[in-house]
Amino acid sequence: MSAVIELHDVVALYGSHPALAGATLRVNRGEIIVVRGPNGAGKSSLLRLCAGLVAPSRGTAVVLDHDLSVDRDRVGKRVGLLGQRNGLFLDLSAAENVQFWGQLSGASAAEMSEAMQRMGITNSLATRRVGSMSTGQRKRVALACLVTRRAELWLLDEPHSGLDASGRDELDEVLRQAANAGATIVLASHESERAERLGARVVSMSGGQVVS
Amino acid sequence: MNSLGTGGVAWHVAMKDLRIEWRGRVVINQVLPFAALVMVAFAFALDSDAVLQRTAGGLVWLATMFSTFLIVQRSYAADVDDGALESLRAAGIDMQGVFLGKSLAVMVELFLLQCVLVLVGFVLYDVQMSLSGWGMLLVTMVGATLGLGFVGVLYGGLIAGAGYRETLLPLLVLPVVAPVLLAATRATESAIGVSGLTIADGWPWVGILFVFAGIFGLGGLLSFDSVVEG
Amino acid sequence: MNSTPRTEPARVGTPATRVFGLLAVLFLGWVVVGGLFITPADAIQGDSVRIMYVHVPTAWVAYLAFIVTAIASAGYLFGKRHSLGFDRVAGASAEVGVLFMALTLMSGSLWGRLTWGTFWQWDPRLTTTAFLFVTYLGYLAVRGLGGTPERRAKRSAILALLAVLEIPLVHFSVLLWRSLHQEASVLSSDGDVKLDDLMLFTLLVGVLGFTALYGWLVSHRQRILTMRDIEEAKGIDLAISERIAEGSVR
Amino acid sequence: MKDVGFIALTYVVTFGAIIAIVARTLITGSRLSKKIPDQDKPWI
Repeated sequence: MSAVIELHDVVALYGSHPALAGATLRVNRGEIIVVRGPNGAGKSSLLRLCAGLVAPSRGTAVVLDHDLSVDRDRVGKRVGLLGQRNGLFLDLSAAENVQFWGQLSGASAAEMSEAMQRMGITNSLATRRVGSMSTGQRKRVALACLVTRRAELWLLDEPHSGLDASGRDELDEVLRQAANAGATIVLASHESERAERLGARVVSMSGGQVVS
Repeated sequence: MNSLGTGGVAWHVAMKDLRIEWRGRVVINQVLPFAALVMVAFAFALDSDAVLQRTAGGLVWLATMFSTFLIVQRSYAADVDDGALESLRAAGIDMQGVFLGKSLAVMVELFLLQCVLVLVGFVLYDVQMSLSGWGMLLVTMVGATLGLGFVGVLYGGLIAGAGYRETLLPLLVLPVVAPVLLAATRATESAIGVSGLTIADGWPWVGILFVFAGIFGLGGLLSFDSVVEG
Repeated sequence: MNSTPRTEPARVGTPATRVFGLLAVLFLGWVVVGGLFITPADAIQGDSVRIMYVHVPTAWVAYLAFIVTAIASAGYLFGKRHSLGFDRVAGASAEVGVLFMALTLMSGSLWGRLTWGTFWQWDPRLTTTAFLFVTYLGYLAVRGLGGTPERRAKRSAILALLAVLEIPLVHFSVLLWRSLHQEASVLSSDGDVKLDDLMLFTLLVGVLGFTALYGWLVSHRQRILTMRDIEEAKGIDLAISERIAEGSVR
Repeated sequence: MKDVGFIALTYVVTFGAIIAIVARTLITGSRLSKKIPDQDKPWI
């Protein structure tokens, strides 16, 4: 299996503080991996690094065959980072949001409607304003945007937070499907019971390092 | 991955912004009445046809400039609310395209707004104009719209990256667009023929408008990526 | 001026800044004494020429400060190492520039009241100066927006370079604007000043003194900005370690 | 001296502002300087 993420002893700074202090991690294609750890352990920084938003100041970091210390600007196109905010336009409908992102990445109309179908965004939900949707529905719209963008690597920061039990199960189902379809998914989370349901590998972070 | 070039990105971003505006109709329902109100207020305050006719050009441009602030703020509010601008940048979307697209959308709104303001101004202040005067006014409107749009989007992006501060935009943009205000006012005055000015007097000012737009359009293209990142 | 070295308890000053401080005190002392009491009144302007001894040097320093800000910003943006030192010099220089520009506008309008009979004249130079002042107020406001020092540096450096684009445009358009209606005739009294040797000497001393003061202020304020960044970074480190501690308890 | 009020005002405001800023710079400088260890100060 080919590696999608290959980090070796990576240090990344936030200001003068090391947000990552020698992190080493390997993630294979099609894998779902849950990164666990307390607040401030470096989970978000790990995701931001993999998305090409933070430069590694030491160590080697290769994501989707791009060496991050050389061309991290080009990783962003192939990666979908979903943080605390969804990056949606609240005044537009779900379908319009998906359409916007799809058009920017050259997706066909069929691809867009398929992406929405996979995320369970159907008829009435599709035409609703995103601003009037629940947290879980917004997450699904954001994920549909990732699908239309054909993001190969999904980096999700606490995607389960703010969702109720059924919303969490739905999300897990969606993620499993996406992984089957070939996406590689890295989830940051501070709860571990989701990992089992997802059939995911779990690694733990602490003090800016991957400890297990 | 057949992602779009700058032009394609610009087009889709502009369509998206215009669609959001059409949904909310903030420009139509709030900015336009505000600008028209400013002009009516001037008519009341100055209360003299002779003075009004002489200052009509300036009043239109003053109202336009204030409206620019509102339109630009509105344009970025939609992008910043849920972190969409950050996402665009993180997804490696061509930021020059985003700059051009946002500028285009702002300019379309601004131009339509100006058309209404000019009509309001002419009715309220009873201004007469020749055919070539109308021609010059039209060119002036285009030039001023380009300049105001580029500067507004560029400086708006600068503060959008840092968590939007509404009060900061006028402070930053006002001194920058002063040349646009002056040039557009003088050009409009020549178009109307105020205080002995002729059409020929106006062309240098129109030239300034386009030079200004060119400089800040180029400046925006070159720096927008870094501007939004900060 | 209490910028003498001995008032320095805690090592912000260095021998170089002390030289600047000392020169500033000596020269500006002469400006006050000489400018107010020793130099003669001007034949045409009368005593109002005394305002020139502070007005002209502060204007010079204000422009110098903004040029330094622009150059330092370019140094930050185009330098290979993106050294924050450049950014802090740019910021310190803009702070001092805004102060001096405010003083220039103040003394200029008082002088204008005496000479032209009006506090403000919309002539090209005054108008450009006023816009420059507002521009740099905005620059300082943007510096205060927060974020990491790197972000602040990049954002404000771009802003400073945009100001370099803006100022000539403003100046040129105001110039053209005024020339259409009225010649800036009032300003011609500016050129009527016949300075004798002592007056010229005082003006020169003023320029040197205020420039020395500028050097002193910028080096001190730039060091203060450095220390602020360090202090803030410590605060962030503390907040992060608190968050980690709090996280591991749970 | 003619117009003594305006001229005095110019000098008082100019040098008053400068003294105030210099004083403030010295005070913040020494306050911060006590908190920051000397090895962090590049100018020493």
